[in-house]
Amino acid sequence: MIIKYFSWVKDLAETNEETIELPENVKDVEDLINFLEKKNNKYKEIFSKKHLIKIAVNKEYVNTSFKLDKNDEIAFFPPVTGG
Amino acid sequence: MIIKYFSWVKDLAETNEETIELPENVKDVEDLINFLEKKNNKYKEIFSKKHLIKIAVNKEYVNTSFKLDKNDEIAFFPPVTGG
Amino acid sequence: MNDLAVKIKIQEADFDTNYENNNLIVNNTGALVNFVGTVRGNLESSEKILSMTLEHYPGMTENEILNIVNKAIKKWKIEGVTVIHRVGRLLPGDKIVYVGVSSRHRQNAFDACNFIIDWLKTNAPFWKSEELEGIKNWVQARDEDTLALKKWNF
Amino acid sequence: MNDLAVKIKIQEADFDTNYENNNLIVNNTGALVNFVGTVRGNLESSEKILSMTLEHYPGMTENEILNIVNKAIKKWKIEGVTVIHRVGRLLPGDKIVYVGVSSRHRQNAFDACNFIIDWLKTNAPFWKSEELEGIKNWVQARDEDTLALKKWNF
Repeated sequence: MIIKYFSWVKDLAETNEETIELPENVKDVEDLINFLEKKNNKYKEIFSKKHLIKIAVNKEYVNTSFKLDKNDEIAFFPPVTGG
Repeated sequence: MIIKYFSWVKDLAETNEETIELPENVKDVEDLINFLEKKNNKYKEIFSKKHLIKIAVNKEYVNTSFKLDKNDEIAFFPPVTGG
Repeated sequence: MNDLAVKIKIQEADFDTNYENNNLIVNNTGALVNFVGTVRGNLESSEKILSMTLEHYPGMTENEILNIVNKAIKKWKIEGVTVIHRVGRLLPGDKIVYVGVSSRHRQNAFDACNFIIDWLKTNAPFWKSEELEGIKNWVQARDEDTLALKKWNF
Repeated sequence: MNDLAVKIKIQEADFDTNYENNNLIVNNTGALVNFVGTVRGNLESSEKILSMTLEHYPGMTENEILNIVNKAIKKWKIEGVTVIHRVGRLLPGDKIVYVGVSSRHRQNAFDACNFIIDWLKTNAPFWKSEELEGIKNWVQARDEDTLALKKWNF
């Protein structure tokens, strides 16, 4: 699974993209967030601002109950500021 | 007094501008219309569509009770269609 | 309102919206909305329009547009306004009118631009005549344009 | 809706509103409204902005803008839509975004253009960072932009 980060979420993640092996017990976005938070403190900091974090899977907005597939591309980013 | 006509009012008036001597008894726009209607049938035709005719004195919209001065420029025209 | 720039032009020549827009983009603008009206190629009835001729009342036109712009300036915080209206003979596809409004806030720019064109359509002394195949018609004013004013609290 | 022309571009280069407008003026258009957003020269706090950098999520950006444009097409009768959004480093006064909508009826063009920019501001994945004197800040999303959506019945 590819994980992408943008804007200040990218700064906190210290990367704009990483590839992870999706563990068996990670079924949805919520599970993935819990998995990442356990892995490293930097994710804890990102998801402590969870009410601000937007999620997209395969380039469409989703919410935390969205079911994941190992080939998905997921992205975490803050509210958008274009226009 | 200068009288100007535009659009199809100009076609009915058969001129775009004329100068008339304002008679003593013509005090306001209403009086002027009555005076013109008596003068010539073409004005009767114009003012038979009175609900459509817009009036400007010295380049500002006015209504029929507007008081006239002999040096005024008055204009009669249909609803505008620019833009 | 000191720095507000107002430009009103009645002209036969075409205009360049990019050039006019660039003149409206001042240091703090942020948002720019413009309306461009063009000559349609045919009527709802599918009759073909060959040309459109615009006449106006010189002097009164500029006064009326300035009155309208002043109303908009009192109602919304805006940074600049440009109104250009063409007169003379135009062909289908030709631009007729440009209304550009710049503001720090986009909704002000949208509303002021919308307001100015609605009022211009019913108050500025311009008259269109259309040349169809063989005939010349004065264009009738549309109730739709008078109704459009109802959304503004004036 | 067969003849409807939709153009969406994400690019570093500047755009020419006159050129884009001309492409939207088709035979029966009549009305064209466009919004242009630009980089402000300073903040409300009067801090000077030296530059603005825009990043985006390639692929998702185009999808989202197309979703928004499709909503507008369902809601209003329009003839053409062009959305151009710049990315990369921009300077104060530079144009950022162009939304152009053409229609037979001006109110449709105003509403659709206003709707598209409101939704783009809250849904299209772009992020601005501002370079002030010595510091680089990610621009915060504004509640005002979320509130702006409330006027649309979606």
